[in-house]
Amino acid sequence: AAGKLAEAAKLPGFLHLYVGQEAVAAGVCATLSDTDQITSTHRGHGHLVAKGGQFNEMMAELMGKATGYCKGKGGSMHISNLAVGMLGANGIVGAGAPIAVGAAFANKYKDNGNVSAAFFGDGSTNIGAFHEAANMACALRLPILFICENNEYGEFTPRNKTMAITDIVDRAAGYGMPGVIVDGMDVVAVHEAAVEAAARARRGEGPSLIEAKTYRFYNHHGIQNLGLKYRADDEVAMWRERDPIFTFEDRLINARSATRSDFDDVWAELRADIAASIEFAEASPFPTPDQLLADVYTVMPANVMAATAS
Amino acid sequence: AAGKLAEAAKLPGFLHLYVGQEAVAAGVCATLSDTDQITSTHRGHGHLVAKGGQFNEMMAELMGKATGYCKGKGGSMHISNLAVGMLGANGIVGAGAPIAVGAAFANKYKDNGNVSAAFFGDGSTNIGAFHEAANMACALRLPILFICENNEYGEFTPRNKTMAITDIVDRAAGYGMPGVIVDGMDVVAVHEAAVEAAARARRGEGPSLIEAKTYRFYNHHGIQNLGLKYRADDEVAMWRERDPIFTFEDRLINARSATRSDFDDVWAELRADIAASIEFAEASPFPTPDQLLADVYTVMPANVMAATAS
Amino acid sequence: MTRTLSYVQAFNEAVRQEMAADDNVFCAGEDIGAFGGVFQTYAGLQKQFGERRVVDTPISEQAIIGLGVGAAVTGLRPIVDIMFMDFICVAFDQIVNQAAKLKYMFGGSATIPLTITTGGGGGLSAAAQHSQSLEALLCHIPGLKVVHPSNPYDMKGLMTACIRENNPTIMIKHKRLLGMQGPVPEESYEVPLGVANVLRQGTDVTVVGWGRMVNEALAVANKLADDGIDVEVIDPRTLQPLDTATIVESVKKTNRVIVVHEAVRFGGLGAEIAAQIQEEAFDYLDAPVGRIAAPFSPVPFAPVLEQAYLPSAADIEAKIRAIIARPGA
Amino acid sequence: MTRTLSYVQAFNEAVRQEMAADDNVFCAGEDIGAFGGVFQTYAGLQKQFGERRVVDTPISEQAIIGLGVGAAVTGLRPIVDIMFMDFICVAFDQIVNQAAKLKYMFGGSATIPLTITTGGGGGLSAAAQHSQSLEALLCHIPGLKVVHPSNPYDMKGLMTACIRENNPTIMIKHKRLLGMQGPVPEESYEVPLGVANVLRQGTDVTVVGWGRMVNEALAVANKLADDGIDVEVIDPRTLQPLDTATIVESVKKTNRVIVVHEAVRFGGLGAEIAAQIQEEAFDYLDAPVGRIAAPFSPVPFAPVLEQAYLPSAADIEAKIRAIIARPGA
Ligand SMILES: Cc1ncc(C[n+]2csc(CCOP(=O)(O)OP(=O)(O)O)c2C)c(N)n1
Ligand SMILES: Cc1ncc(C[n+]2csc(CCOP(=O)(O)OP(=O)(O)O)c2C)c(N)n1
Ligand SMILES: [Mg+2]
Ligand SMILES: [Mg+2]
Repeated sequence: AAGKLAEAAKLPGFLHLYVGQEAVAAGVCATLSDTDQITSTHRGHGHLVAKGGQFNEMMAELMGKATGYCKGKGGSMHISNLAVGMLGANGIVGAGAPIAVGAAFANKYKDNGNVSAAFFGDGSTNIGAFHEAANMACALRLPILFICENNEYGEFTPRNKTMAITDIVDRAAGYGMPGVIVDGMDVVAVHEAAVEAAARARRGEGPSLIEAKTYRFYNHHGIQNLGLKYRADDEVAMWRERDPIFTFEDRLINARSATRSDFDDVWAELRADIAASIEFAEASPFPTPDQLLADVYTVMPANVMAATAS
Repeated sequence: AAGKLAEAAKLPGFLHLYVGQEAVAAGVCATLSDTDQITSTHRGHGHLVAKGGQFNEMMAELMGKATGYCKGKGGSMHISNLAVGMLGANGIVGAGAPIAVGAAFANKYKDNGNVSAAFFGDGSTNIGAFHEAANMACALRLPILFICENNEYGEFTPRNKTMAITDIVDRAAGYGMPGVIVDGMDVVAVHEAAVEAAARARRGEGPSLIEAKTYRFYNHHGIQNLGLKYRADDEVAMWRERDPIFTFEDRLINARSATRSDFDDVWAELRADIAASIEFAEASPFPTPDQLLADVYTVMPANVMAATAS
Repeated sequence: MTRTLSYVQAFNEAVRQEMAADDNVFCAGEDIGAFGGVFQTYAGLQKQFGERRVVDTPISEQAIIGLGVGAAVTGLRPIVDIMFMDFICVAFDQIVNQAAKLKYMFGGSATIPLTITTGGGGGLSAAAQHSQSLEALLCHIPGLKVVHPSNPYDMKGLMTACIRENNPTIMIKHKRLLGMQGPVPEESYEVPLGVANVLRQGTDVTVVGWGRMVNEALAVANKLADDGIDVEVIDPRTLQPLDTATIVESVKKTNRVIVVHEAVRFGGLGAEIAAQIQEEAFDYLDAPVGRIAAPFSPVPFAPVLEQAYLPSAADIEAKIRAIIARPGA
Repeated sequence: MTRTLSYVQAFNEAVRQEMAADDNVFCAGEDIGAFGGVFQTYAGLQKQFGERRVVDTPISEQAIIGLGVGAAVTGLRPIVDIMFMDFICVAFDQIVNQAAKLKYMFGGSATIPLTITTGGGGGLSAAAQHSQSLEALLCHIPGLKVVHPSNPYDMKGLMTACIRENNPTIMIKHKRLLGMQGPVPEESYEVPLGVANVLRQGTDVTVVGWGRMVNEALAVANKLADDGIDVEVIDPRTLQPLDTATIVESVKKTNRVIVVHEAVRFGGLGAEIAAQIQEEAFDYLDAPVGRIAAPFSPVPFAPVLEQAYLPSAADIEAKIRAIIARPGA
């Protein structure tokens, strides 16, 4: 799965790229089924793909096409695919966590054995919605995983300016849930922690917090953003050294479980899929203006229509 | 100071009585000066009195009189007296803490050596505003005391239904501040902890969390409220045994630092003051309707007035 | 079989019947379980349906709405309670940016059968943070539906409709009407969303109002009948979607109209109603659309001030007499 | 000395000059310090005034507003930034129930010289949670003042007035106007709050608008002049308190009026303006007050849909031609 995520770097336009953090979404989602749910953030492509989203519909959505996952109405920041339990990227920092709590509540209510996972960044743990979600999940002992992707920055501001702690897991005890730190550049380490947390949740033992130490290779959004500097070159270089995909490949190769050419094939396939998805998206039609008022409600009330016609 | 607070039990009408928790406000405010600030909660009378508020203006406000601290516009839930640094009771759970953070910011900004203290209940620590305030205060290393009055209930719901932890101090580490538990029925214990936290804040070492274990003797609001039962009689009785005022009196008497008759005098004086304040309040005029639109703005804009006239 | 129930009992019965009929319906909120809610609107439900289906939550309005949104999008039919309407401000993002927009942002793939219940209105000396009427804020948000019953019958029927509705709805209970008694059928029924109720037929002037105010208006109308002033009184019941057609039809008959609400006048729902009436019945109007509402200030605590603040029957009567007196076109 | 500055530079200069003049003025918000703000509105201020006076905050909108309220009530003059207007929903309680009401609830003893700055408006394909125009929500709240400049000159003058104002103000920067160039005096000056600006005198019809829309209206007006249609264009600049007098005066002259805004039509500020106009100029109106606004849906992502969603110059021109064509009384 991790390999697949490399595609993020190829997306056009203004997007919050996931590149560098692929091991987190991949490691966590590998232990989730389509009937488990996740909520994502503004940085949602990686989570979507890891949860089983398809390139075609994703690429089409990013281009605002009618064939996209959201018919072009959501775009990057609201990309979702309920069919595989991806309850949406979210443009509001922290807002996904309470929704994941609701999904966890529904799973427990239906006793269906499913779990939900909320992905969020380090900076997001400073917002009230995160706090309320974490506490409520623990108070109600819900089957949920809180996955913090600590990439040390919120937009352009380093973590140490916005909190007096270094490790987000220090917050777990305040809610009464276990918390573990894992190397977010190591997909296996992330996966092992997620497997344990998911098993715990499915056993009815409640929420867990996993803090994955990771890094985003590109800018807050887009490749260059405003081109202003806020991270040291050697810091970026140091982390790029630890690229979660390439290091994982080397590891498998050294372990003789795969060969370089195996990966060459994966990459070739991947590039082909991506190229195909771009073709698909570009060939797809834009939504037509008559779709503007569709999907506001299940059925648009007649009097709303009337009041709407300018 | 603690003694004074006993008056709360004598207030008329629908009020969130502070009775039982007097040692907390008294113990904390005894180490604060008029230029230090506090923010309070819906349960604000005790905090006001402890911070130096007067019975007359308070009683008048509770009766909605023009001579009250808020000219009758605020009432119990918004009672305040900026002259002594009491920045207001608050009808919104958790909303006072961010305001106390702002006061602390101003104190640090002016480098005036003052500190602020935010009072809040156990249940309030589950709301986002508390979390954001605590984190911001720590991130900016502000001179502030977070005082949690843990009376084990939020309205009619016991703490164990709304959080998976027993001690609110477990949340302190998640923000990077020290936290201590004190016996909230022991005014001396509360005071000692507050003195240390205030000194720390004045030294520029940042926020502290003090959790005072306490109990409210009456109902969530009023004496009887709806009369519905949600606390065991023996639980209430057990706590009443530990009345912070009477136990403190006994202690001083046993220590020979005071005699029963000293306290009889205090109580007599107190009853007289309260009786006088009730007289003052009852004799005071109600605000006149022409005051309705005063104090919305420093100067009411002419066009607002115009648009307002029905 | 129809009996007399209070506004609160009518609410409670609607929830009880829908919970009995559909296991996907559950309730969550502060103090609603063991205690039955501070207004006792949820009284007895936890005893009957258990802690699984009637949940006491932490004081966490954002997470309460989020719980509802997440549970709704994954197949349940949540009823979540925000104790006082003023507190929707604390959860405003989850209501406005999440619950209301999720379906649209997802291209329609999500369905959010969520009901948010809350207590609004003034008149209890509860002051600035426990007395507001904020319906205008919610009605401005595409994706939400808003109801505000004025009597027990509408309460039960509208609440039933809200629970069965497949879009996010907000049920505003008026705190001053909680004890109001009225006839309520025992069997469950819906008062359809988006359909106004003409409480009184009249020919001289139309008064539009909701919640407690429309009851005041009706009393004034009945009183003025003795003076030969024939007032038509309309209760939209649902504020979003608004049944403009019924209002406009009435105005075309009476040629004069007044909107009354407890909310602040500037930017209140009365402004939208006035704007729509003059757009759709311009040539029928013999007088400007009148508005009676609260002045531009927070709700004061002192009873004397709050009485001066809230629109009264006297205000309604005076405005009716004034608009009738105005020479028409 | 007057030079050409951008809308962003005009904002920045106002803050810079007020900070230089008054040490009680400080700024706090997300990414505004070292980075200068995501729209660079605060660029260079931390370098000039230091970290004490230009503060990078955590992602905590409630605490950001609370920081401002608490610092204001204790004597400072805070400028706090909420990156996108959509995010006011996250801090809505602190804005609506705290900042706006504190003074009143305290019987006047508190003074809250707080300025909240935020970026509003659509047109960037930023979708439903980063494109809203929510001014109507704020204008309904007693205690707040709301400004929304349409050009660099007004931006500097209004921002200066906001910072010096002793009541909570909300400065809405339109995201699509950030790069707009215009003449701006170097010395500091105030554009008084509550005073509308007649951008163009006209006799046939009045168009009222603000932010980006009033610029569109002005362009249309100048174009229609060639066809002999003489349009008066009014920019209230301050949305609360609203300069109704200037608008009504204009309508009494032109007898026809259209309000245009980016916000959703239902419950938008255009409704209040329409309601007030028909109340105060009823006998002067030859046509219903017209409204041009967004339809009842969240803001869509796809550029084709967003273009269909946002009011356009074409919509304005069509509406003007239609209202002119309508036979008067
Ligand atoms: C409520 C809210 N505040 C601010 C923003 C603007 N914003 C978008 S992403 C972001 C930084 C989030 O940081 P973090 O949670 O660490 O996630 P990361 O971007 O590092 O993956 C901010 C401040 C927002 N979208 N929502
Ligand atoms: C945002 C918000 N939610 C709910 C309420 C209703 N309410 C008032 S007091 C209270 C309980 C607060 O519990 P706690 O913080 O423990 O304080 P205590 O009453 O025990 O002193 C609640 C839920 C409110 N005022 N504000
Ligand atoms: Mg981050
Ligand atoms: Mg408590």
